[in-house]
Amino acid sequence: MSTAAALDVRELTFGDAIKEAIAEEMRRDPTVVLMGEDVAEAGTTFKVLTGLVDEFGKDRIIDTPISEAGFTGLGVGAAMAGMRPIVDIMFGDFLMIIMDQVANQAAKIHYMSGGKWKVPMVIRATMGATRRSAAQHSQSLHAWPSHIPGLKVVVPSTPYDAKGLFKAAVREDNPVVIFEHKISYRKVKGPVPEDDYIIPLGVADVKRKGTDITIVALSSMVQVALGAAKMLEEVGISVEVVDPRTTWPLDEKTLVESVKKTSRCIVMDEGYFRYGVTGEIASIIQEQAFYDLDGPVRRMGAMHVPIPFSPSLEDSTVPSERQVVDLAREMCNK
Amino acid sequence: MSTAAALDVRELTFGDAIKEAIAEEMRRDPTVVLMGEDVAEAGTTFKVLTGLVDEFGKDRIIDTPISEAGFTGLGVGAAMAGMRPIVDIMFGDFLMIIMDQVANQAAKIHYMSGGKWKVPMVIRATMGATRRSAAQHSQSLHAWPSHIPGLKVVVPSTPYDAKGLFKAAVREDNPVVIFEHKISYRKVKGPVPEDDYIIPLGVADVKRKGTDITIVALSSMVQVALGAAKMLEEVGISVEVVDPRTTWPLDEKTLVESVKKTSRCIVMDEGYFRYGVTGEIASIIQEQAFYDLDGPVRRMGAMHVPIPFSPSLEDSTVPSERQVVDLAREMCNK
Amino acid sequence: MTAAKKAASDIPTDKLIRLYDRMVAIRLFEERVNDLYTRALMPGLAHLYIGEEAIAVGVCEALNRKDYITSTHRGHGHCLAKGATPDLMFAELLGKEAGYCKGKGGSMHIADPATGNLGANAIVGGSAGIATGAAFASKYLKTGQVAVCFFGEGALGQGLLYEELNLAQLWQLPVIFVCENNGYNEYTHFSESTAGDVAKRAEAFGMANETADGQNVREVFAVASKYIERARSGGGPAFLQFKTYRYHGHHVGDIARAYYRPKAEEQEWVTERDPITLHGTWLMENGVATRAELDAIQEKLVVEMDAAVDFAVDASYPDPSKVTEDVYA
Amino acid sequence: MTAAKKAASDIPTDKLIRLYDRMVAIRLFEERVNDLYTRALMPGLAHLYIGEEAIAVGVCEALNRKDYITSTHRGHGHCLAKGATPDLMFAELLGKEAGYCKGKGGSMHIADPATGNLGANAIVGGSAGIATGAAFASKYLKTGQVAVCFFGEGALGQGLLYEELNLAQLWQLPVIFVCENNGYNEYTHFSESTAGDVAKRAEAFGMANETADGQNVREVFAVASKYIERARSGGGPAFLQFKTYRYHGHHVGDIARAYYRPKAEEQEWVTERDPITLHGTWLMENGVATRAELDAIQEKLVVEMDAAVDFAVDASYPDPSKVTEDVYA
Ligand SMILES: Cc1ncc(C[n+]2csc(CCOP(=O)(O)OP(=O)(O)O)c2C)c(N)n1
Ligand SMILES: Cc1ncc(C[n+]2csc(CCOP(=O)(O)OP(=O)(O)O)c2C)c(N)n1
Ligand SMILES: [Mg+2]
Ligand SMILES: [Mg+2]
Repeated sequence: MSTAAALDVRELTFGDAIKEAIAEEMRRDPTVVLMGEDVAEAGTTFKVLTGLVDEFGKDRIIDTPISEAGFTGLGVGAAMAGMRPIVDIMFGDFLMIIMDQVANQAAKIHYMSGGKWKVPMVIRATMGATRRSAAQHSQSLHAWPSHIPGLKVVVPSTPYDAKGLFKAAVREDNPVVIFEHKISYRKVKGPVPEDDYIIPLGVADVKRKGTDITIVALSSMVQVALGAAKMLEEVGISVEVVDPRTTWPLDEKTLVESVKKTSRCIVMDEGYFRYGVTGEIASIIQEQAFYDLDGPVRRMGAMHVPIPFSPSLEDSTVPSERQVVDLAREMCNK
Repeated sequence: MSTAAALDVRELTFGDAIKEAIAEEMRRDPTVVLMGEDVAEAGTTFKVLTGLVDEFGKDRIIDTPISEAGFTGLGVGAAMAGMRPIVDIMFGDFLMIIMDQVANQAAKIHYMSGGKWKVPMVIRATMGATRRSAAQHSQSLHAWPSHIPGLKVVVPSTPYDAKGLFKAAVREDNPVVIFEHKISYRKVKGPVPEDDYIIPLGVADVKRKGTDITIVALSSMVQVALGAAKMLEEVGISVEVVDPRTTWPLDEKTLVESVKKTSRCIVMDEGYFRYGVTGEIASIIQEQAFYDLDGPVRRMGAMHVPIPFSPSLEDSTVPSERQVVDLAREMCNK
Repeated sequence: MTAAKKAASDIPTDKLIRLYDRMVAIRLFEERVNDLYTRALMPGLAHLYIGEEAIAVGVCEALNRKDYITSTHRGHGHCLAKGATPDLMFAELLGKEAGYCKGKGGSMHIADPATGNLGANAIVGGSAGIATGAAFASKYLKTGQVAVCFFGEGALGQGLLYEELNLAQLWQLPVIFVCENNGYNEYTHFSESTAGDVAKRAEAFGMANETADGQNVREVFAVASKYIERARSGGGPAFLQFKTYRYHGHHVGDIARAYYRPKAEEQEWVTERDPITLHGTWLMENGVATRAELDAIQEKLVVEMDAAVDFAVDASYPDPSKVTEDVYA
Repeated sequence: MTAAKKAASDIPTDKLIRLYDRMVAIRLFEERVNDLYTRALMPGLAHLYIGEEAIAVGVCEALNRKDYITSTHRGHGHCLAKGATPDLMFAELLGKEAGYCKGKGGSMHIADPATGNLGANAIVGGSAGIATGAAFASKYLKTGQVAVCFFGEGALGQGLLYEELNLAQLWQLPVIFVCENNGYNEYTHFSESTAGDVAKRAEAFGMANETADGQNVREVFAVASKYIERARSGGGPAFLQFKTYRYHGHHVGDIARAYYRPKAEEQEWVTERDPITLHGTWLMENGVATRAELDAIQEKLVVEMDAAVDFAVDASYPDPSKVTEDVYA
């Protein structure tokens, strides 16, 4: 089980854990500011940051015009000039508007300048479907920044991880894109220590120990994998759930060791299935654990369609516990 | 060998094959226009379209302001309203500026409208490094659009394929992103029939038959693979080179059958190595040919760094024939 | 302004009545959306157009059926004003197979080729290029169609809009940019997000522009007619700003609004500036219609809207197998 | 204008000489770039600043060393004017380890924290946000630094610029947007890409702006000084347009230019409007310097530039193993 569950501490929602991480880092470092649309009095559209403006004021929790590229680019310059800005991209779908500033500018400046300039900034974006928000407000686009050298990409799945990883991201001297799963904001609760802890980027976490099959799951899929693991236990299949927590840097070693032990692997993610993160992770595992594999590494991702509005259509686009159970049983012939 | 080499026809450069495809489609269909920066009298920065404006005039070969997002969005609307625009994105790196119009708009409009609106447009972009153009003018970003449902993505490697695939793209009722390898424009020559032929999107081509190992190579990497294949022949390794030609739709069947036959596979591409197209293709192959594989599917891609300017650094970022030879020999123990 | 007032006084009677009829239709439609949403029958988000009806109606009544529009997240009014039927609209809002987009688009993506509706858009400012491109096609194909791009003042924050203003003016395209300035970008007053004077955003590109009262449907119609005909006859694009107000929250769930706008402000617009009340009163004062006639319009529409709601509620959801259809043409 | 002329006449002698010195330095540097490139010693592309020297020099001489600039693909002049040394510049252009960016950036990406150079940028308009952000940090951290964003008029086509103009004006940031209008976007005259009057692009956001002669270094210096001090003292941002001309091709390879601009036009600018000749003549006519003194400056710089070229040519390329360094801090 996750490092946190061990400790016995108060429970926070995923959203409150992120708010606490931001508040702690802003208290610690006066150069940290957060900017985005309706982040101040409104506390973001998701009400995740409610109250922060009261403590830090409008000079540090900054409402912006609807100019995602504009304030992201501004964040890059501010980061180069001595600050640690956090830019808030309400819906991850809007990353498409800011990719030049993120991937052509922020990601490359340190390298292009021969290591002279640094861009210590955090781009926080959301991900996740099933909110009936349709094709332009439901995507999980973490595969894109994961493809770009110079960026680090965080996909937390639990409140404990969210706080520790977010704090690490703020202290990073590199641009970090963090994807927050919208539905987890309120739905996922978990133990979160009140003290100041950091989870280094690039360290996977075994969310559940098991012996028969490894499920590598990211972000929202960790909960699905854990749910499926319970059901599979009843049919005698022991599942190990491994959460990379960051797609880059990627903790290949932990993933590969788990698979070498269980000999079976499913990689699951909520991003579009094709040319997404499961392809990279599954390839790495078969490259490094091929001779220990009992069969091919299998993958599950969002159905390769634009995300539909109608409830009768949308739910089927995201991998379900049922589907995981069926696939795992097939792979274990049980 | 490729379908074309069989025929005995005049040779064209990769660039001229594309120009011919565009000219033929513009003659055939008056609703086809091409717009971009310096495409008219200048014939593009790469001088690939020289002369087209003389035949079609400035109303159909249209110089635009430096507004990639602006004229791409305009292209989407024009496509919906009865035209077949081709938008020209000088350097593929600039795709980062237009992704919202390509991936949130063009890609989703048909689906979001329940199939009522169509977006028949072509986005032509370039790719490829080793031109000493540094980090913002050398990228190969085809992995991004390949991840987005609703788009088709073309990565031609020969003049013959370029003409046939481009013509097919113009006739498509869906948005198609075609990546043209800059260095191939002049460097790669090959037979191109003068007649009006189409290569359907989604059909791979076996560029070279072989029995010991399959190299799945895209775009610029096809030439590298073929070069390596010659060298490997000398050490008694028979290489089959398979070119998917389009990343989406993807001709899984041809790829998998080749690997089932040879039992070994390398997937190579000029895009960034991590979370790129090789991950998806390698995963598919190990999923479908696992029990025929002699060892893990191996991959080669651009080094995972921003592309450096200095010649002494840049060349090493792209896979070379030498590296392919070494890897293939290791895999075949020869 | 006076020119517009003058033109407004020349509007024929049947059109004056129709302007009223269409505004009431939108109002009744949106009231039912609010009801369906609060009864948890409507999934997703609902951004109501109540209070802004005069803009969609005044502009779309100046367009032909074949002319194009692009709409926004707050798009129900635009779609209805351009000719969409309430039953298929409600069906789409509820995610039903019978809806305009087979349930795949929902509230923020209503699209309908039959009425020239290129689609509502959930990306703020995201349709500026689409509208400009439709105008480009109209000019290239010589079809005489005009395209209208509706957007809220929040879209002034999106760089794409300026690229399109430049292209439209440079190439003299028949596109009208209609800025619906309701004073707020979600929960932020537009003065906190917008530097300078909005009209100057158009002058930056030498584009014809006019600012008018978005609560006066006759003025909107007169101003829109003037620039639409100008565009149709090759006079080039225009930028129109209409001052307006949304009575409800940014979306239905936005109830406690006091922290970003005063209740008194809301009250004033609702009581003093309501476009339907204002136009109704004008119709009666000018002897164009009697209270009874206006009530009759309302009753007719209530029946139509209730029937449309019933149709949508009874309609069936798309079969899950439909999820993979329509990805590619 | 007259205000600027007046201010220009108050420039102290040593500054007047320095303006000349810096322009000649850039001219000599670029002539050597042209030579290195045509001798195939320089990889990639070379966009020469020759003809536009007065802008970089006039503006940067009005800045402090700690002030920030962002530059463009045509950036050698900006970098030198802000204080970069020619030897490390040439070394970078040739892809040598000793270069400003260890050979990783090249001609289009010279950056140097020591002189406040946030970096040249190969994305047209791509640095508008970076400059605005540096100004944001300066205001937030109360460091008193001003940021200058250099860009060609082609960047007026990029939407990002307008988002930054709005943010800069809205938040009153100490950033100066310097539009170098040399009349061409690559091979297209800017009138074919730009609707309306450039100065109005700034007025759209209520931003202070001025248009001046980019070939008169004293005027550039005077205008720049005025708005830089204004920004430094909390007066907010400004947009300055300087009319200028590039003598050579868009890049060194662009030889046959007749199809996009007349030879006579080039000739006129070179002979009638050369910023170095004009300022040199003025210095002599006003008794500030003699021909001999100006020649001495030239000779001193020739020696410095030739030594810098030798340094760069002799410098070694980075070891291939360095390719994986500096990806992450
Ligand atoms: C690019 C983008 N950024 C942010 C959002 C989230 N969002 C939806 S509506 C809205 C406010 C829009 O304000 P305005 O344009 O004035 O339209 P109004 O809601 O007032 O009608 C925002 C920020 C979005 N949909 N797209
Ligand atoms: C976003 C983007 N689009 C296109 C290009 C290719 N390009 C490089 S320079 C240039 C022309 C720029 O013109 P201008 O801004 O006036 O600068 P000038 O070259 O005249 O100094 C273009 C189109 C680019 N680098 N970036
Ligand atoms: Mg608004
Ligand atoms: Mg220029």
